Amino acid sequence: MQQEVVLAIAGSGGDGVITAGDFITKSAARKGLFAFMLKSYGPQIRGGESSARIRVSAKPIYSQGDFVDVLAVFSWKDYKRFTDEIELRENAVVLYDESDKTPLEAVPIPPEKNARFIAVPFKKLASEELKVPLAKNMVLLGVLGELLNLPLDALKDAVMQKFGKKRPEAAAVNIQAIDLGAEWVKQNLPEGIAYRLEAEGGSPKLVMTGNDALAFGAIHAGIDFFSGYPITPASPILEFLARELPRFKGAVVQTEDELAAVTMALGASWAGARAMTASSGPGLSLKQETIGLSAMAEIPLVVVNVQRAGPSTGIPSKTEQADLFQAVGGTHGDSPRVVLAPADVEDNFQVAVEAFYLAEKYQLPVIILSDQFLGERSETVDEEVLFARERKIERKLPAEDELGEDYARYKITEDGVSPMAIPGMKGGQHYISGLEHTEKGWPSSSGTVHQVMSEKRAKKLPLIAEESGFVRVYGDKDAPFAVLAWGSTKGAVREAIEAAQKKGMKVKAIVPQLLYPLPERALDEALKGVERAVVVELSFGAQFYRYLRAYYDNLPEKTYSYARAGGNPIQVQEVLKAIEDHYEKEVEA
Amino acid sequence: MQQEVVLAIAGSGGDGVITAGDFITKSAARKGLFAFMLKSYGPQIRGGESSARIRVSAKPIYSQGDFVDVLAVFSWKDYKRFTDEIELRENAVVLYDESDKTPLEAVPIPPEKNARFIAVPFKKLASEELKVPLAKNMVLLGVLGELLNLPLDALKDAVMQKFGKKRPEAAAVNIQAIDLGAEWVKQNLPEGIAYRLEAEGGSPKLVMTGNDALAFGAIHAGIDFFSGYPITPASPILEFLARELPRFKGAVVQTEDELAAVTMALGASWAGARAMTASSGPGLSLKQETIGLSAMAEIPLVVVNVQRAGPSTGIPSKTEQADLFQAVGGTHGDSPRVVLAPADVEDNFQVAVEAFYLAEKYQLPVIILSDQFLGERSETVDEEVLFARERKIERKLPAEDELGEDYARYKITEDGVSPMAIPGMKGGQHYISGLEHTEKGWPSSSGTVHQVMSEKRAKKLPLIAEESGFVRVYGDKDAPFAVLAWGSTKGAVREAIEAAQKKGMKVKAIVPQLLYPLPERALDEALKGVERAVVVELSFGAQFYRYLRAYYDNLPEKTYSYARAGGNPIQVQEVLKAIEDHYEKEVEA
Amino acid sequence: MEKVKLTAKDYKTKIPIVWCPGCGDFGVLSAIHQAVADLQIPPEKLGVVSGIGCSSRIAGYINAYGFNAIHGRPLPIATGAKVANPELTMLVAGGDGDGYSIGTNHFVHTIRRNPDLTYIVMDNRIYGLTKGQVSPTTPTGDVTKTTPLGNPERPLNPLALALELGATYIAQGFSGNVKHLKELIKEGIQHKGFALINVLSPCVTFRGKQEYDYVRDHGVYLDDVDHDPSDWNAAHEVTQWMLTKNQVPLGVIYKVEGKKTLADEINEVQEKARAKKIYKDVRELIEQFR
Amino acid sequence: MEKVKLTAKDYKTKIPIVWCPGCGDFGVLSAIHQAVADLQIPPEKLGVVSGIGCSSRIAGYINAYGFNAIHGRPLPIATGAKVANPELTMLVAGGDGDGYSIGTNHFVHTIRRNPDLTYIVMDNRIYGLTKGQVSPTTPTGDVTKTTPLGNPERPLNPLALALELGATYIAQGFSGNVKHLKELIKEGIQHKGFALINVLSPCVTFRGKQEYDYVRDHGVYLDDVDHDPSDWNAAHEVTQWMLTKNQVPLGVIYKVEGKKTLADEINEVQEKARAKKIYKDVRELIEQFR
Ligand SMILES: Cc1ncc(C[n+]2csc(CCOP(=O)(O)OP(=O)(O)O)c2C)c(N)n1
Ligand SMILES: Cc1ncc(C[n+]2csc(CCOP(=O)(O)OP(=O)(O)O)c2C)c(N)n1
Ligand code: SF4
Ligand code: SF4
Ligand SMILES: [Mg+2]
Ligand SMILES: [Mg+2]
Repeated sequence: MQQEVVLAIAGSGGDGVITAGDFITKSAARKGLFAFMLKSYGPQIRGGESSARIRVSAKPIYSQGDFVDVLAVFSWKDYKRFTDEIELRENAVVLYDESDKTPLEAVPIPPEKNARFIAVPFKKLASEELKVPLAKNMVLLGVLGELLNLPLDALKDAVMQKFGKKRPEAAAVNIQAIDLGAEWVKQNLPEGIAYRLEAEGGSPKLVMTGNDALAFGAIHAGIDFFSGYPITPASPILEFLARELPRFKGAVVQTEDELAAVTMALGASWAGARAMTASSGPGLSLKQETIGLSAMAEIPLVVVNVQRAGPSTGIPSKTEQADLFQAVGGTHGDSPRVVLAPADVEDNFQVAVEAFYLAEKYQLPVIILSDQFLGERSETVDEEVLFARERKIERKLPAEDELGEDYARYKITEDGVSPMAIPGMKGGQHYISGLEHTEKGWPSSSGTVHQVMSEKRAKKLPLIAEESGFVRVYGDKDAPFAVLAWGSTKGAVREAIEAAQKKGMKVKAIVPQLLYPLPERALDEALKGVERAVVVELSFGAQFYRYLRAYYDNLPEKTYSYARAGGNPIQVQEVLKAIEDHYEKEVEA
Repeated sequence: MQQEVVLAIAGSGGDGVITAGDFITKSAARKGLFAFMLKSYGPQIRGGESSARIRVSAKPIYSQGDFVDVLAVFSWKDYKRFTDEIELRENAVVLYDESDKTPLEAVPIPPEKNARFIAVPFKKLASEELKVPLAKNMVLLGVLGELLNLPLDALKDAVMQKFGKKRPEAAAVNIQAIDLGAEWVKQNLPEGIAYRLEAEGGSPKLVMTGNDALAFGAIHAGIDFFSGYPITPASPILEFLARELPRFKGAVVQTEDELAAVTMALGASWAGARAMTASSGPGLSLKQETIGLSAMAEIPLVVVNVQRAGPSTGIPSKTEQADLFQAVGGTHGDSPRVVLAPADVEDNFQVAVEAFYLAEKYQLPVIILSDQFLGERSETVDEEVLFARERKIERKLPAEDELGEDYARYKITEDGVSPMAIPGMKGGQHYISGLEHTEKGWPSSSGTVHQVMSEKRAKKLPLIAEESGFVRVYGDKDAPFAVLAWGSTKGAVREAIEAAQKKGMKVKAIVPQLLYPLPERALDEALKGVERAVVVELSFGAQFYRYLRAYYDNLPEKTYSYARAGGNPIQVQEVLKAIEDHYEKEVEA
Repeated sequence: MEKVKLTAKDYKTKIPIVWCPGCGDFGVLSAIHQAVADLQIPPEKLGVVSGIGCSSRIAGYINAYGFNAIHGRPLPIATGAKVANPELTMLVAGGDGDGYSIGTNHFVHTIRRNPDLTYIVMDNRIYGLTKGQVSPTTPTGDVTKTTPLGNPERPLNPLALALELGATYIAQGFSGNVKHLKELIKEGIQHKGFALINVLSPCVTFRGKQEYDYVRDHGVYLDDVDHDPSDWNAAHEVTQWMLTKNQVPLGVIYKVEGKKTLADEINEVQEKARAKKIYKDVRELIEQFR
Repeated sequence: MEKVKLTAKDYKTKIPIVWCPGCGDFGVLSAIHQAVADLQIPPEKLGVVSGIGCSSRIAGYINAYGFNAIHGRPLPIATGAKVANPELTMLVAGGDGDGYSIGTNHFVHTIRRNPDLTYIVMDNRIYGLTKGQVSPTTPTGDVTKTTPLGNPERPLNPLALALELGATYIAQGFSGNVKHLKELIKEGIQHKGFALINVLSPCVTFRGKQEYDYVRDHGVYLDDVDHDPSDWNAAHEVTQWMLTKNQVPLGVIYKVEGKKTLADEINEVQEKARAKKIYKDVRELIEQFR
C-alpha cells in the first residue's frame, strides 16, 4: 500500500507548472492528506524554467522528501536546470512530453536510476482535443491525479475556485483537460506502474505558505501597522498585509527603503500600535541601527527576516540559515533583543503571535528568523493547531499614580520592564532617545549610569528564557545522542531521527524556537542524558554550532557540527549520515 | 624619587583645560618622558565642563593611571561632573582657584582621601598681573610645571609652536603667565609637597592621538581614497585626511551618509585605489550590507570603527568594546572578513598598515576596531616603533596570459585569492556582482556552486590566521594564569600583570591584534601551560569571552569573564582584582 | 472667547539644555513653546520627533512626548507615529545634516506621501554636534573642519527642492525673530499635510556671530513685499533669492490647501478594502487557504 | 576620417540574458552597445555600475568592467570609481526603484557633486525583479501587488527633481526607439559632468504591453517642437508635460556645459593643498606631532 509519493514537475514559465502543483497540493489537502510543495525558479523573471516538487502523504510529513518518485517534464531542456535539486528514487516513473524527441540516452537522468520512462502527449491532447495548448498543465494534472489516485473532484474544485468566478470558460476548458489526462492514464498506462495513493486522509486541511502564515499570524496577534520594502523572498508578507490589513483597519505603507520601513514601524509602535516590518538579509543589514534604537529606547518592534542565501545579494530565491549571527549580534553595542525561529509553516503563524507577545511584554525588538524554504513553500496546516497556543498580548502601561511630574519612563523594576506611557496619555509626557539615560530618560554620559541601565535592560532576558514552550524534542526522550537544529532544517532532522530510530539507534532531536536568549533550562532538560550531539544547520560558517558554544554552558562535550552552505534545503539522508557518522564513533569508543 | 605623576585638571569650556593638558603632554614628550592624556567633556557642546587627565612618567606607561596625584580645579562646580571618572590617591595634592569659596567640607572629595588642599590665585594672577583673565590656564601650566619639575622651556616652546606665528601677542602673554605661575609655586608652596619628577627622560618623543595615528598610518600605507561621514569619535580621521591626503594627491569625499561613504570607498577600490572609510557604531550598522558586498565580490576595503558606548546613540564621547559581535558577524550570510584591533596609539598606526596589507592581499573587507579611548587620547609615541613593521602592500593582478576571453575573476586557486583585473586593463573586462557566481563571475543559483564558492572565499581565512605578529604576550611566559584581552584594555591589563607579578603571582597577558580569523596557533603557543584564564573586556555582554568560546578550541577549561559596560576605561585595580579573584581560587583548589 | 489656560512656560521641561550660549536653537525653542501655547495644544497630544544633532536635542526641551531618535530618520518615525495615533499634533525637528544629508531620501518621499507633520529644520549650515564639518547647506568656499581650504561644493536648496517635490506649506524663519517664527510654526501646524519650516538658526560656535548678521542684513520678510504664496512660480523665484539676489526670504513661501494627506489615502484604502469584504473575525481569513 | 574598428557586436557578452521576452531593457541594451561603439570607447576603459533590479542586470551584458552592485547604491560606487580612475568612461544603470526609491539620497547628492557619470535609469514604473510592487514612478491609481486597490500616491518626477537640483544634462528616452536613445546616450557620455537619461522601458510582465502604446501615443520628440534645452524655465515646463498635457517628452530636456565637476573640485583642492605644503616623504607628516 502506497502511503506517500514525491512528485516533481518541471517546465518553462508559460507551462503552468506551479499552478498544476498548487492544484495537486490543494486537492490533496481537501482529501485530508498531508502535502508539502516546493517551488523553484531559474534566473529568468518570466518564461524561464520552473519546477514544483510536491510530496503527498497519508501520514504527517515534515520535509520535501529526498527522492522523487514521479517526475513529469514538458521539456528536457528545462529539466536540466534542476538536476542539482531533484534526485530520483530508483525505478522512478518519468513522464515526459512525447514531443520532446531527445533520445533517452541523452536525457539528464543517470541510467543507474533505472527510471521508467513514459511518453505522454500532454501538448498534443491540449492542442488537438481542446485547441488550447496552454491547457497542457491541466492534462498533466489529470494524468497525475489518476496516477496517484487523487480525487479528481477535488482537483476540479480547486480549478473552479481559482477560475470559476472570473473566467468560467477557462475553468471549463481546464476541467475538460483534467478529464482528458485522467482518461489517457486509464487507457495507456503500462502495467506495473502503481503509484496509487491508497490511503484515506483525515479531515480536510488548509494549504498555506510560510509567508502567508506569518502575515496571518500577525493579524491574529492584532497587528495595527506594517511598513516594508519589497525583497525576495519576504515580499509576500507585505503583499498579504497590503491586501488584508486594511480590512481590519490597519495600515500598510510601502516605504522608500528599509531604513524608512523599520523606523516607521518603530514610530508607530512608540505611538502605541503593534507594528512589524519584514525583509530579507540585505534589508536586515540596513535595519541594524534601528534595531539597536528599539533595544535602547525599549520600544516594542517585530522584525521579520525571511533569510535567503548570502552574503550580499547571494541567491535571492534560495534558502539558508546564515543570518543567525546578525540576528543575535548584528547591532553595535550590547543590545538586548529576542530571536525567534519558526520551523515549519504552522510555526510561522505561531511565532508571529509569540513575537508580538514578547515584544509588547518586554518592550524590545523581536527578530523572527524565517527563511526562503519556510516562507515560500506550501504546506498542509491544521486549523486547530494554528490557533492552539494562546498568548495575552499586552504592553505594561503606567498606573494613574505613576503619571505626572515624577513619571520615569525607564524606572528600574524587578523584571526590567518599565511602565510605558503612550503618546496621548495625560501626564505621561516624557523624553526618550537612543542616548544612554537615567530612569527619567534624561541623557547621561556617566559610566555608572550606563552600567546600571545595561543591567536593567538585560534583566528581561532570563525571564524571556524562562517563558514556556520554546524547546521541542522529537524522538527518544532518553536517547544518549541528540541532533540540535533550528528553523527550517527541523523537518529533515525530524524525519532523520525517525529513520535512525528505525535503524535501531537511540536518538532525539532538540529544536529550540527561541534562539536568543537561549532557553537554557529547557535545553538542560532536553539534553538530559545526552552524551553526544551533532548540530545540523544550513550555514557554511556553522553559526548555530558556534553560537551554542558561546552561550550554552552545558553542551555535551562531544558535540559535532554538520554545516554546509545553503541553496538547497537540507535532506533527510544528509542528516541521517551526520547522525551515523557521530553515533558510530560512540559505539566504537 | 618620584618616577611618575597623574594630574587631573577640570574646568569649564572656556577655561582652556584641554590646551593646558596638551602643553604639559607635549613638553613632557620633548623632555623624553612618557605621557598619556585623556580628555573628557560634559554634554555641553561648548562652555560645558571639561577635564584633562595626564600621566607623566620616566618609564613606559600603558594606561591612564588609576589614581590622581595632583588635581587642579578652577571651580568645584565643574569638577563635580567628573567625580565618576577621577579618583584621588590618598594624600593627593588639590590645587583650586582661591576665588571659589565653597567650604572645603562641601567639596566633593571624600575626607578619607586626606587630600592636601592648596588655594591658588590662578584667575587673580591672570586678571590682575596680566589683565588677561583667559590666561589663567597658562598660570596653571606654570604652577604645574614648576610643581612637577617639567622643563619650563619646553612648555614655552609648546606655546610658541601653537601661537608663535599666528598670534605673537598671545604667545607673549602666555609665556608671562607661565612664569607667574612658576614663580607663585616657588614663593608660596607649603612645605612637604613634593611631586617633582626627578627622572631624566630619554630621547624626545612624538605626541599623537590614536585617530591621528590611524590616519597617518593609512597615508603611510598608501591610501588613495577616503570617504566618510562625520561621527564622534571617528571624525578626526576624516578631518586629518581631508587636510593631509590632498597633499599626497589622494582624494577625500565627505558623503551624504554612511551608505554612500562605504560604497564610494568600495567603488574606488574596485577601480584600483587603496580605499578606506571610518565611522563609529551607528555608522557601522549602516555599512553592514556593503561589507558583505566587499566579501562576496572580493573587493579590498578597509573600514574603521572607532567604537563608542552603545547600543544606539549610547554615549558618543565614551569608550566601549561592544561592537565585536557586529564586526565578526554583523553582516547577513556567511561573510568572510578580517577584524583587527589596535591596542594603543602606536598600534593604530601599525594596524592601519596591516589593514591595507591584508585587504589588498586577500581581497576582502578588513574592519579595524579602535575605540574612543584609543582614538581620542594623546600618547607619547616613538618614531622608530611607528615605522618598525614593514608590509608589502600588493593586490594580485592577472598575468598577461590570464587575460582575454577566458579571464575568470573568481578563479579557484590554492589560497582562495584570484587575480583581479582592474578597470582599464585590456582584456580584463568582466562582470561582478553580489550574487553568488561561478569562477567567471556569472550569476548562479546552484547550491553546489554556492558551496564551492563559499569554500573558495573561506580558504583565505586560515592563511590570514597564520600571518605573523598578531599575538602579544606580556608578563611571565610560563605562567599558569593568563589574562586575555583585546584592544584598548591592553594598557590596564599590562600594568595589572606587572602589579600581580610584584605581588608574587605568576601571570601573563595575551592580547591578539587579529581578532578574526583568530590566530589559533599563535594563541595555542601563548596559552601553553595556562590552566586558568580570565577574559577582561569593556562589554556588558562579555562579547570577547563568548567569541573566544565560540571560535577557539583550546581555551583553558577554567576560563572566567570579567566584563562590564563601557563609559570609563578599565582600571588597573579592576584587572588586578579580577586576577586575584580567579588566581586565589586556583590556590584554594 | 475661550479662556487661555496654558502658557509657553507650561511647555518647558527641566532637562538641562546643552546648547552653547548664543545658539540659534534657543530662539526656535521659544518659538515652539509659544506656538503650541497659542494653539493650546495639550502637552500629552503633542509629539516631537527629532534626529541627532544639537538641534535634535530640542525634543527634550518641550513638555510633550519627545523622541530624540537616530540620525536622519525622524520623518519616517513621525510618519509611523502619526498614522498610528492620528490625534497627535506631530512636530518633527532636526538639523540641516539630519534632514538634508543623511535624511534626504526620507525628505523626498515624505513630501510625496504628505503626512500631516510640521517639520522644523534648524539650518545652521554646519554640523554642530560633531563639531564643525561641512553640511549640504554650507556656502561654497566656507572653511570648515572637513573643508580646510574652503567648501568646493554647491549648497543644496531645500526650499526649492520641497517646492519641486510638491510640498504644500513651505516657509523660512529666522531664530533671531521668535515672534515671526512662532507664527510660521502655528501656520505650519494648522496646515493640513506636510509643512516644511526651514529656520536659519546660527551656530555661533562653528559659524561665528556673523551668521546672525548675515540673516539680519540680507533677510527680506515676504509680508513686506508683494508675494503671493499660492503662486507656485512666484514661490519658485523666492526660493532662488539667495542665489539671484543675495537675499534671504523669510515668511511663507508657498502654501496651498486641499492636497490629500497620507491619512486620507490610508482611510480611502481601508474603505475600499472594506467595501469589498469585511471580516468579523480574524479566523475568516482562513477561507482563502482552503 | 578614422577607420571605425569596434562595432556594437564587440560590446556584447556571453552571459545569458534573464529578461522576459519583450522587456524594454533589450532596447536600452542595444542603444548602449551602439552608443559606445559609435564613440569607439575601448571596452577596457568602460565601466558599468548598476544597482539591483531587472534593469541592473544590464551590467553583465556589456563588454566592459561591469559591477552589478547592491540595491540603490550604484551612484556612490561609480563616483568612487571615477575619482579613483578618471580615465574610465563610467555608465551607471538601474531601475526606478533603485534610483528613485532606495537610492534617492545618492541621486540628490550625486547631482550636487556633479561627477562625470552617465546615469541611465530604466524607468518601467514598477518593481520588476521583485515581481510587481508599486514604485515611486507608478501612476496614481494603478493596481500593483502592493496596491491591490490602486496606488494612492502621487508619482515622483525625476526629471523635474534633477533639474531643480542643478543637473546639467537631462534627457528622456524610450526603449522602443533605440536610434534616438542611442544619440541621447552618446550625448550624455560626451557631456562633462553628471548626465541623467530617464528611459521609459516598459515591463511587459508586470505592466503589460499598453505601456509601450502609452509612450508611443503620447510621446513628443523635443526635436520636433521648438524646445531650447539651454533654457531652464522651458526645460522645467517640459518636465511637467506628463501632468499638464498628458505628453511624454523625449529628447534632451536640459543641457548646459561648463559646470565644475567633482574631478575639477578634487583637483582644485589638491592644488591648493599642495601650494601650501608638499611632503616629499610620508615621514615628514611627523613634524606636526613634535
Ligand atoms: C548614523 C549616524 N551617523 C553620524 C552620526 C553623527 N552625527 C551626529 S549629529 C550629526 C550631524 C549634525 O548636524 P545637523 O544635523 O546639521 O545638526 P546640528 O548639530 O548642526 O544642529 C552627525 C553627523 C550619528 N549620530 N549617526
Ligand atoms: C537592500 C535591498 N532591498 C531590497 C531588495 C530587493 N529588490 C531587488 S530589485 C528591487 C527593485 C526593483 O525595481 P527597479 O529598481 O525599478 O528595477 P526593475 O526590476 O524594475 O528593473 C528590490 C526592491 C534588495 N535587493 N536589496
Ligand atoms: S555647536 Fe552650534 S549648533 Fe551646537 S549648540 Fe553650539 S552653537 Fe548651537
Ligand atoms: S519583469 Fe519586467 S522589467 Fe523584469 S525582465 Fe521582465 S519585463 Fe523586464
Ligand atoms: Mg546643522
Ligand atoms: Mg522598475
